[in-house]
Amino acid sequence: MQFRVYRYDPDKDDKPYMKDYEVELEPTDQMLLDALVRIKEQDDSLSLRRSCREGVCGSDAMNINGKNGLACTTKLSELKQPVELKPLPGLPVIRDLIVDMTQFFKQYHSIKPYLVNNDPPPEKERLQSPEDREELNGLYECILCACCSTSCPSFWWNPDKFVGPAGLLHAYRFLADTRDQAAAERLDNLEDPYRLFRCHSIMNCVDVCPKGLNPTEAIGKIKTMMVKRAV
Amino acid sequence: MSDLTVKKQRPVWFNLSPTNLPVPGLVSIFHRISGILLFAGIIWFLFLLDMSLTSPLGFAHFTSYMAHPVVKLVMLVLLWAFLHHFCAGVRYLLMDVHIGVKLPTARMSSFAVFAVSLILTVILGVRLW
Amino acid sequence: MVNRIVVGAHYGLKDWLAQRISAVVMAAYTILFGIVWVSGGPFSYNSWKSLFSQGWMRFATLLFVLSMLYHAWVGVRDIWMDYVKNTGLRLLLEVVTVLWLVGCGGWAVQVLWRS
Amino acid sequence: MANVGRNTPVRKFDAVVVGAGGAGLRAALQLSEAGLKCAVLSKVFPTRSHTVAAQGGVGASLGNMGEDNWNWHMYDTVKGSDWLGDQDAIEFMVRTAPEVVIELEHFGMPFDRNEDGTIYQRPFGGHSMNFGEKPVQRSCCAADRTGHAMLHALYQRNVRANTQFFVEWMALDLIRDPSGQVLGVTALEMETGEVMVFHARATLFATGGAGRIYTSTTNAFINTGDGLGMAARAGIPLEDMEFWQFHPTGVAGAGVLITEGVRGEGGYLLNKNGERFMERYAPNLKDLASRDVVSRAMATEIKEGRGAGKEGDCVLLKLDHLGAEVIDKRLPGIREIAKKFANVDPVKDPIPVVPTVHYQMGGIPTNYHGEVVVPKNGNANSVVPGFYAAGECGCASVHGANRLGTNSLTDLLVFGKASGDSIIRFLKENPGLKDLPKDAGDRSLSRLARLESQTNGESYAEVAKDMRRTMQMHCGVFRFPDTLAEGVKKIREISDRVTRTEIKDKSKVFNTARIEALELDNLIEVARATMVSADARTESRGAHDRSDHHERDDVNWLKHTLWYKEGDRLDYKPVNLKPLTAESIEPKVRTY
Repeated sequence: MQFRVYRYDPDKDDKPYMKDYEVELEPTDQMLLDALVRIKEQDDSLSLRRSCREGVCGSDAMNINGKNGLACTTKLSELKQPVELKPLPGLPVIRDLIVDMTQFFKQYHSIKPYLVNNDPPPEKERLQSPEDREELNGLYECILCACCSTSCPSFWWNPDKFVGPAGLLHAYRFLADTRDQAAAERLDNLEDPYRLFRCHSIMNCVDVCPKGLNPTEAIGKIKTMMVKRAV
Repeated sequence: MSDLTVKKQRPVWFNLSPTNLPVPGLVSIFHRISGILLFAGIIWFLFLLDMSLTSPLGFAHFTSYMAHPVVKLVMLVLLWAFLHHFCAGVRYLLMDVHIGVKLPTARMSSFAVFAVSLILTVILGVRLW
Repeated sequence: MVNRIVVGAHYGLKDWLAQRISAVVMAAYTILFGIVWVSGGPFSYNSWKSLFSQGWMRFATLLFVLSMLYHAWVGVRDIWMDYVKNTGLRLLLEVVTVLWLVGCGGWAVQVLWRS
Repeated sequence: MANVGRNTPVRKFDAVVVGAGGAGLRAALQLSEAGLKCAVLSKVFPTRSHTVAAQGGVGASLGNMGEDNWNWHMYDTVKGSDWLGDQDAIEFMVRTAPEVVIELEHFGMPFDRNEDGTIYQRPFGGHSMNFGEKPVQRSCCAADRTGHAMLHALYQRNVRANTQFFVEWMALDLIRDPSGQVLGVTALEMETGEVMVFHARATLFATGGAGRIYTSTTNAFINTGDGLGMAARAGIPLEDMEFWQFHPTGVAGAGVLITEGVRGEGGYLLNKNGERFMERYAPNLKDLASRDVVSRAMATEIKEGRGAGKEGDCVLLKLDHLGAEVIDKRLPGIREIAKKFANVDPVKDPIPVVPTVHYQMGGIPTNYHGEVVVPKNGNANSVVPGFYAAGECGCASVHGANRLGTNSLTDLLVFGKASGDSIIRFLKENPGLKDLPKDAGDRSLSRLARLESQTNGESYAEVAKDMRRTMQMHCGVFRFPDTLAEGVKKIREISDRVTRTEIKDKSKVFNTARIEALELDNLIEVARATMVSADARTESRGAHDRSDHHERDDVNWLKHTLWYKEGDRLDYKPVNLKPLTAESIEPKVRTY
């Protein structure tokens, strides 16, 4: 099977280039990550992040034939050859397929991604009805792989100011949690022309999310909460 | 520490090829392009409105001006821009009230935006010509 | 690097909402205009002129123009925000945009209310 | 590599935590909230740690679904461990479990709920009511993404507590002074290739397991036993390394985990004749018997020609009878995995599964405070000052010869927190920071220098492959005396080859070849410990099943193995059968 991979090692390369690989696959090699492991056996200088190989840790996000996705859950049989692999768009490349995710996590941290409840904790669990818990479905499953944010043009142009789909999905995860008491501050934190309102419902994020989540929908719900608060 | 050891500016690539853009993304970028065209067209529309409403003579000027093929072409482009912006806008308004935000519907509605705005452009364009 | 994100230019919602409301106004006007256009007789100076001399039409058109100006302002500003990274240049472009739109608005009023 | 020299930079901390999975994060939280200056090192961004892959739940006798109490949980855990677990640690764990689960809920963990708003609990393998009578609902879960939800909640709480993370730093070696006290670690910043000394008054290892010593494992690529390798190189023994849990339900071929929660929710296993074979092996708990029992039953079915699939090398996990609604609500991740990795939709078809290496019961020996203990001057459990271990890399030992499902998450919460508390105590009692020994960074620097200058060596990937193959062939579900003996020989040869591995890539920047070669140094210690310990233990207990000694032998083998790297030496220490307050649970025949 044929691959074209983005290569860049600041230690020796002036600028990035595409390198071709031809790999013999075993019948057990189902996913793109399996093929990348074989390429690495040929050429140990190819660098990429990977860990759980089952789509739950979010390490091996990359741009596959023009679309962001996880190498470990992308089936080889569904890929057009030569498979073109590039790092996630819009983030600075450290090396090969490894990008610097500082900006992405900075935005995630900026939404205060933790439950705030200042009541003294009860002896037992804080009660939550199954219906209220259901509100968190489609939100808490995010694996922070950055496929969404790095496919979002608004995030490309303002990564320092726009929170991006992943961060906003998490923001809504806490806004939607009946146990959280910081809704007002959370909305204040986003009431800004850049932080939330750079989202133009382009929906690239939804198109690429390997977990099938819908940041656009979550962002819409944040906007509705804001309108309800203001009007 | 890493800040000190980074000698070179790290490269960044942007996934700009329109062939990589999903249909909802295409609707969005055309929404922006059509918006820019309409913004530029505001002054021209005002000029036309002014001309057509000044006097019967101005109106005559206006009709002959409008008959010019180049003007017609510009008009056609702006007509498309308006219709696309209109249809896409309606789609966004619906999404703002949480209608059609799931991926399959969003894809379908994007196709619909392109189809409806182009069909309307053709129909109105034929009338205009 | 100091981890600092400056937030709180509290006009995001206002502009976003205004853009939606102005869009609805313009959409309504467009449909209204379409109906008038289709139901009206042949297109002539007199019919055209008399349409725009009616009070309600002037009022509706004025609303449309105002909506359009605000709508265009937010939309164009969004574009500057995305693509122009230099703050000084962005401010300049935003000022020019506002002045331009205000000028257009003035002209529109003049066109509509010229007897 | 220019930075390999004597002038390695040093940073000082109150405590350094190696690993940012569940145990590391829980401990770090304790330390940060106590206002200590604490560094957390992790090879990956914290939410990518392997805790994220835990599915079925965390065990705690909350009693939300009916009667339950810690005595029952304790009995199940001791019985599950095949009496190799230390009963003081087990009592401590099961009694603390409800408290740490409730805490986690307060941190924001999105547990599933019952109608009355309490945490939903599901049945799980080996967990029973009234001392083995019938299954109990004890596993607190968030759909089938409990580990993911837990890891994120813990990370988020650490963000709130301003914990200082060193992300994509790989710890290389433990620093001990001549008295044996631990004074931190050396570590490599992956992005730059720089080495730094983390000089600390207390060091906690929470580096997780080492399933990557096997070919077929549910474990992530990062599970390379780094803590165990570092400890072994520093002269610390590894305890009970012969006990490796084979999870009954790994997706055939891919090795990806299918939670026991599937069986907890009512799924069951079938052989090729469509027979629910677990009824024969465990008439009482059937498919919810403990994992070693189920895995052996599956391997027996396959061996005796009743395996399903084209090659007859798997069995089938049926759950379609649960209905799409239950599957989508309680097991959505499983449906996703089955579709992706097994190409079946479990709503319609059964999933082909095989027993797959999953969890290491052994590890760095600790007491129930998370303090690392080694035999010294006649005391089998003498504390190594300044050194702690928690989570899968530690061995308290609560899992003994076989871990119950859900007890791993309980383990990492309970002992993560306990070791954090122990560190806080230790730091209060021992204010000053002892000087670093002169040779603090030497071992790491020479390892790096060796890799840097190695020529005509073997590819690290080839050697690693041979190691995994050897472990898989010689130390599987069923173990045979001759293959074990041969395995010891082979693994020693491979161990030699590891000292001559070569990397082609010499770049400083994010050199993953170097990382993998360094990981292999750790893996091979774990592999050797496993093979040598397994070869020596001539009985069958829990996950360790020998063809020449089918029975458990409490007379000779009711004891923990301790393996020392130096000369592959083995030592043993007694199992603690005396709980803290409860009555001792005396060994008896184990049936489910």
